Amino acid sequence: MTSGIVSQLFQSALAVLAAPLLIGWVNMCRAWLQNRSAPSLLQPYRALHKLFHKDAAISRNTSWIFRFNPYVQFGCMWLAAGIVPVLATDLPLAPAADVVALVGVFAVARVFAALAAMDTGTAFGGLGARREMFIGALAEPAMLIVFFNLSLIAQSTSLNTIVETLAHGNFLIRPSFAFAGVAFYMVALAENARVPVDNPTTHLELTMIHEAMILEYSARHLALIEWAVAVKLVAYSALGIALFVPWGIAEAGNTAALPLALLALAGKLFVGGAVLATLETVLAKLRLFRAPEFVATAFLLAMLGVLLNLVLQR
Amino acid sequence: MISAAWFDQIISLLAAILLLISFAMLSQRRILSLIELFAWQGAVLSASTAIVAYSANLHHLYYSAAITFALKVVALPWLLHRLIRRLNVRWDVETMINIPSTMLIGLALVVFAFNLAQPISQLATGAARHTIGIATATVLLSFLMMITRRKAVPQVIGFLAMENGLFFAATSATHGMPMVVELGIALDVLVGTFIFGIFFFQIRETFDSLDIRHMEKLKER
Amino acid sequence: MVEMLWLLGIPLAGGILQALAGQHRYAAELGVGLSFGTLLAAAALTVRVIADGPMLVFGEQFFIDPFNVFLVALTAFVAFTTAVFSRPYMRIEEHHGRLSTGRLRLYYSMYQLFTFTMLIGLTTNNMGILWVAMEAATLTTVLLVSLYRTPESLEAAWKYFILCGVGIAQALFGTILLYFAAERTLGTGGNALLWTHLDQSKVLLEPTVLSLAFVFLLIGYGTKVGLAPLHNWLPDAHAEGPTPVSAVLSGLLLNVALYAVVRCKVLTDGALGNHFAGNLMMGFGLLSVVVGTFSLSRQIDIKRMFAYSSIEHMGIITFAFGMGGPVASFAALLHMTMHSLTKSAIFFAVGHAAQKSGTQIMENIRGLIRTNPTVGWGLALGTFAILGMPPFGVFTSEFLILTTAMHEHSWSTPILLISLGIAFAAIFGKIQPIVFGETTLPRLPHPPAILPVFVHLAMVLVLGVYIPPALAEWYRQAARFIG
Amino acid sequence: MQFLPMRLLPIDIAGLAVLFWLALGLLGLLASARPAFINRMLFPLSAAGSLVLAATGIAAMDDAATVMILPLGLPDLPFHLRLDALSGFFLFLLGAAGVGVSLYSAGYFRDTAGPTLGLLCLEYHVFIASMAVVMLADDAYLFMVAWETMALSSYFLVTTEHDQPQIRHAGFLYLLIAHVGAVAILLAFGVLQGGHGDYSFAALRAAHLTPGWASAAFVLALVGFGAKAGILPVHVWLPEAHPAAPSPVSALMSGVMLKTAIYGFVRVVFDLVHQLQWQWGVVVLIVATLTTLFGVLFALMQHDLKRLLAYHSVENIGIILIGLGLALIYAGSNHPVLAALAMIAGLYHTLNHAVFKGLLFLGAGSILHATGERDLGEMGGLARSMPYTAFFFLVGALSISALPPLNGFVSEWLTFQAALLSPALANGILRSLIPFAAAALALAGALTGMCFVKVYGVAFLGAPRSAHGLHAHDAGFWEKLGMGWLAALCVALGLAPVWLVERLEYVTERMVGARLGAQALKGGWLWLAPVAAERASYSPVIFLLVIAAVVTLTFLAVRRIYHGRLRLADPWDCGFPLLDARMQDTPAGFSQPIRHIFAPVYEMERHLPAATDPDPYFSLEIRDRFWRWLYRPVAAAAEFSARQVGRLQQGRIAVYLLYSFVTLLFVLLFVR
Repeated sequence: MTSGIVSQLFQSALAVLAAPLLIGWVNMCRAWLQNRSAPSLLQPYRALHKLFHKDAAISRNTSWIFRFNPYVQFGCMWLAAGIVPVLATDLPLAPAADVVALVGVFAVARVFAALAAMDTGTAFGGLGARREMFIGALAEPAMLIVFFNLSLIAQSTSLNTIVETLAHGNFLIRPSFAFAGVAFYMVALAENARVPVDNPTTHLELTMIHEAMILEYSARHLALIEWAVAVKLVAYSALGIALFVPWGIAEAGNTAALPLALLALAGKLFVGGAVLATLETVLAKLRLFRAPEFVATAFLLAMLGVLLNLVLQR
Repeated sequence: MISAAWFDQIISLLAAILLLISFAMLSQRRILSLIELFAWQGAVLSASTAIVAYSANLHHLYYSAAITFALKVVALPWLLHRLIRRLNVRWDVETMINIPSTMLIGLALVVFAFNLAQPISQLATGAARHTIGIATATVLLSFLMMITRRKAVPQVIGFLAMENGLFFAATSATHGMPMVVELGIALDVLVGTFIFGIFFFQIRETFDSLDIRHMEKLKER
Repeated sequence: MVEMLWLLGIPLAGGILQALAGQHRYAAELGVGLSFGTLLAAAALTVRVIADGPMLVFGEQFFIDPFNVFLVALTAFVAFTTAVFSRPYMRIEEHHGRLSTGRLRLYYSMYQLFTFTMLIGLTTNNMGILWVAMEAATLTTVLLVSLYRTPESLEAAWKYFILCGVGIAQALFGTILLYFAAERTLGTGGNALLWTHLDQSKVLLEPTVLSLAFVFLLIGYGTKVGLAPLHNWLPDAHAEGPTPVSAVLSGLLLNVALYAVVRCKVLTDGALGNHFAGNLMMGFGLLSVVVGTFSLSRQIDIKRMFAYSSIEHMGIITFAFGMGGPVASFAALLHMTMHSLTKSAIFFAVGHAAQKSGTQIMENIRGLIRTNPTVGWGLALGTFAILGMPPFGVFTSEFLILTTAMHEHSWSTPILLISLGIAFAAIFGKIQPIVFGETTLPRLPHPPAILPVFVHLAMVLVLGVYIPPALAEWYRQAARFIG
Repeated sequence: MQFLPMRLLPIDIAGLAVLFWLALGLLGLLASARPAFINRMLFPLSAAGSLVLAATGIAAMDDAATVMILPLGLPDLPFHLRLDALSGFFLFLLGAAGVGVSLYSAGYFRDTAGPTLGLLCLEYHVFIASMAVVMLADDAYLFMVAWETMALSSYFLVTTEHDQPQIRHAGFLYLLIAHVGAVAILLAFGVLQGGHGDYSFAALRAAHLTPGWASAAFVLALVGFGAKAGILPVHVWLPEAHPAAPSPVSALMSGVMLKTAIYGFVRVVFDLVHQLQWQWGVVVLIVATLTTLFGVLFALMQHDLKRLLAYHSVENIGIILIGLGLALIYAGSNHPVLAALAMIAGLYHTLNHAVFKGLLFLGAGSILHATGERDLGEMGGLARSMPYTAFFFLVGALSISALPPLNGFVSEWLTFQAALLSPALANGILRSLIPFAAAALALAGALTGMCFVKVYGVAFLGAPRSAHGLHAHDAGFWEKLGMGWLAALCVALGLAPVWLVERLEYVTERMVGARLGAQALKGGWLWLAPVAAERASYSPVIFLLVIAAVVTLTFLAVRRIYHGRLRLADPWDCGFPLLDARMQDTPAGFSQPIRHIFAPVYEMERHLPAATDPDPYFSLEIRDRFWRWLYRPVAAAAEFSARQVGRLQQGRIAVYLLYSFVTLLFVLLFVR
């Protein structure tokens, strides 16, 4: 139990503090791939620090939701990062929220983000909210179905149990697994506002989604949101790692395995960030109305995975 | 003493005459002739009732015969005559279906009626064996006549003729209904005819004619 | 005995009295008084029958049993409330110049005689007299239907007269055949047509003859019940006659005719020992339901529409009697009561509504609940009641009939389901804008007698949730005896 | 039962509450001249009655069933009343929602004229009383009487403003479908009764049916109760009737009345028919899935707030039925424990929907009252002028969007858990059918979130789109109290699911013969683990605490380390200077992507302005395809038949005589 609390606290703190590092790493890789000279790995920290220092300016139209939203974003992402077992599978917080609740956490964040965007009363805010919600509305079920697939394999929706089963059980690679993996990756791209669905580095009004929602934010609010975005990326990456490449994760009660697990995680994130940067460089952003097709494909793949799973089960 | 069989013969004959009159009425275009035929029908009915009364020695049938005579041979024809004279509707009536076709249908009806009455006839004794079928046929023929006529008066005559057929069935098959019932029926027929009479006047007053084609306003559109 | 004398004597004497004094200013009040007297006599008779059981009076010529005494009570009651309703109604008609004093005299007189003929028909033990009474009822109502002497009312009355006359003639033929069969077991003479005697020896009656007789009787009396396809006179007569007459036609006359059919069915069932009569009645009943309901939606005249509704309900009752069995017969009797009370209440309300707006065309009657809330609510609640909405009693009987049908003749339920749905849509869709919505209509010269509407509806409502044990027992006895 | 004096049985208290309501209704009618009395006295008293009923209902769930027989009804069938766990649960639902709605009504109708209010008070109380009787009835007759009384009273409530033709039309459609449904239910009882004229539920339960007849009863019950609940394709009355009614009535109709249909379905299918077949579950599941998706997709397209909420009711009924369909499948395949879970999920959602949909309709009512608008396109920025309403509405919106830790999430979570147990089934087709339902549910949940972002964002956030919004006032004291009660329930039901699930087990014990598995709910009130802790668990309290702690921590940390300086300014909007309220997203605009993606679902009529148009205007009308697919053909067929039948009556007496003649001959032939 104590080991659980230790790994819980450690993991949560780590995910939040190290999140900008991952963003920095992805940006770095991207710059390299695009033949630019890369910013420092710590650049995101500097940006956040700068933003926190500024005085906040807020639109007169807004209500409390607008101001509350950054904290919700940050809190939700923190919680999400806290319940995904990446270092150890005996997180005491994990039973409080299973995979379905995890999706719920992301949904809460999304709904508040969209509401805050509409709260500004500007054309762009509404535009961003609309796009975010419709992409999300398609991505969320796809995500759930991916989880269902894994739940059917592990006979549980508890993240601890799923990861435990996948990492340590006598687990055979199944065809459904591949479908789920691809679907998950696609959904993760969409949910994290990455290319090909969105581009975190653009402010072109015809295409932007996430950025349109946070146009009115400044200073510490913007900083929290940016940070939350980073934590979200970490959470998703951790989730992907835990579900699809869980090898090396610490078993329940095995505190000694934590350093090794940490090392494994760092390595996987290192590779994952590089892959993400490569993909973002290679792929072009889709037209807005191609994006649903992209997410729908993910949905169908996930569904196919579930069906394969059920059909091949006996 | 004349034998029972002989009476049966006479009643069968009268029945045949009744049927003949029915056919005649079916084919008759003139209203006045229709009334005459109706009176004749009444007379035949009255006679057959009297014969049944005599042969079966049933006293109440004599009253019945008398009432029939008074009502159907004297009163109603007289009333009808008066009516059409007052209303001036002596002209010929066009039937819906032409006369030969009507006769053919009538023939089919007679066959049908005889078939229908067969199981009953087998139960009956004496003249009733033949008369029930004929009475049924008379009723159906009168019905047919009512359907084919376009004027109010012939329709009413058809109605009364139907009543005659029923009476004939009652007397010949069952030796008459109980007296109370007969009296009641007679009263109804009388009152009914009076009301018909009142109606003729009102219809004529309202529609300027007794042609029932004027009375086709009430329908679903 | 004494009660019978009063029951039949009051309306007969009343008819003559009104014929002589009907033009008097207080003729309407006199009519109400006479009907009230009849009601009292009926009540006394009812009490007597409940206490002493079935009885024969006047040398077996009259026979009172649970089945008909309940109809006698109902008839006397509705006749009384209708008299109450018609008092101001006919005054207003006179005020509007639609009727002269002479016509009113005819109306008041014929109204009493009509009551008389119905009561005779209900109480007589003699199948022949039953026929005579039915014919006489036709004759009196023909005069009532044609009371306005408009072309339409004449046409309606003429059709009514001819069609019902012909129909009734078929019934006479049926009666003759019945007599023919009875004569063979009961011997010649008056007794062979007495229902009590027939009932006792019904198993001995010749089945072939009886089945033929029943066909003629069903078609004959069925014309008067308004069974499709013999129903064509009914909407015309209801729509064109004065509203009180529509109320008693729908509420009472149809019942009495159906009563005659049921009496014949009991004999036929006894003689044949099979379900022949029931099947025929079910067939005619269903056909009437279908024809009635599908005709509803195209109506523009409000009274005509409710006339079709009467066809529908008579169909339901006939169907239920046809099914037979204690539950279905019970339900049919209940439905008879409920339909009488509800439909006459509706006609009362419709009468006032039509009088108020000067038309029977539904499109021109609007917003009753605003201009005259009592009439509006009366019509709305009455409509819901007749459509089978609980807690009104029509629902009770429909509940029993439908569940029994589902259980015993499930093939018929889709037809009933569709028909009830169509009927609901048609009537409700037309009545809703009449009751609700905006309008500007003048006030009436005489205050409307809306009390009968609510008295009837209150009774229907109470019977929907509570049937007093005495009444239930009474229905049950009647149902047992109908079989 | 210590809190009740005189040792009354629960059923007695429930009966007294019903009588109390009826008395209040009559009192209201009599007190028409004194509207203040009705508002300030009768409606709060009614709320007290609801509270008592809710307490009785929940207390009765774990007791043995209590019965009462009234000397009313049919001669051989006195009214039977019975309060068992299922009735208790639904009475709790009625009472819980009723408290909020009645409190709200105390304020909402303050401007209504006396006579209208008196009548409304009567209809209102007859309505809730009849719903209570529906839940208590223990014989088919009383059930039907209460059922139709409920329909009739709610019809009169819907048509309160009957001078508007569209409201009359709504009322007509509503009552027509309700009545046809009622006849179907009645026929279902007809199937169940053994022909002895005994209609008590005990007798119906004892009837032995062949599988065919049992299926007939099931189909009739599904159609009949579905018509009331609003399943596809008999949902069309819902989006018409709910907007037409006064808002508290909409709240009751959507929140509670639709649930009586769920109650009836469970009662008839699980309890009375009870020879469950898994095929029925498949039917229910398919219908429910389609209903869910249909409801949410059409809800997204609405701009009339109450219509939108009505379509969401369709969706939520679908979700409830997904749970019940799963329960049927599991029960029919001999997995009673799984069936218990599925049924608990369905019933939990039933209660949740009653609470949050009631709350949302009340919120819509407050907006309507304040602005006179139901059209979202005319709202905006209401959060500033009506902060309380905005807050309560947000709670409702988050609940219906199935967001943790509120109540909507709990029931969807349970439904997912039930669906994920499908591998237990032997039938491969079934196994693979259920995930589709789960996927549809997931999609519907996400789309609901989108829809309520639209509603909340457009109505309460941003800048006012019309002058109405500027002069809006917040809801009054009673309204706030009513909405506050329901909002509190949303939170409470979200946070303490175990409390209710444990009670729902009494229901499933009776209905499907099993409780949750032995390993379930081992963790105490804090942990909701419907199968076993390893399988799945969820703790909303911890969830909430952690989020709250994290948010507070962040807030404090930011304030402490940096600062809290804030400056109000005009919106930046990429530097566009001429920003006005009309540039905000419209309701139609917000849902445009969905319309684009799901275009085949909708029947659209669009008017696009041309370049040369002097008065360019874009208009869009979205219609329900079922009107064209089902209702218009049915109406046309009825009209056609009516015309054919009408030809019978064509005025010629000779023809009438001919009918008579031919009938006679025909029947005579038939005799021969």
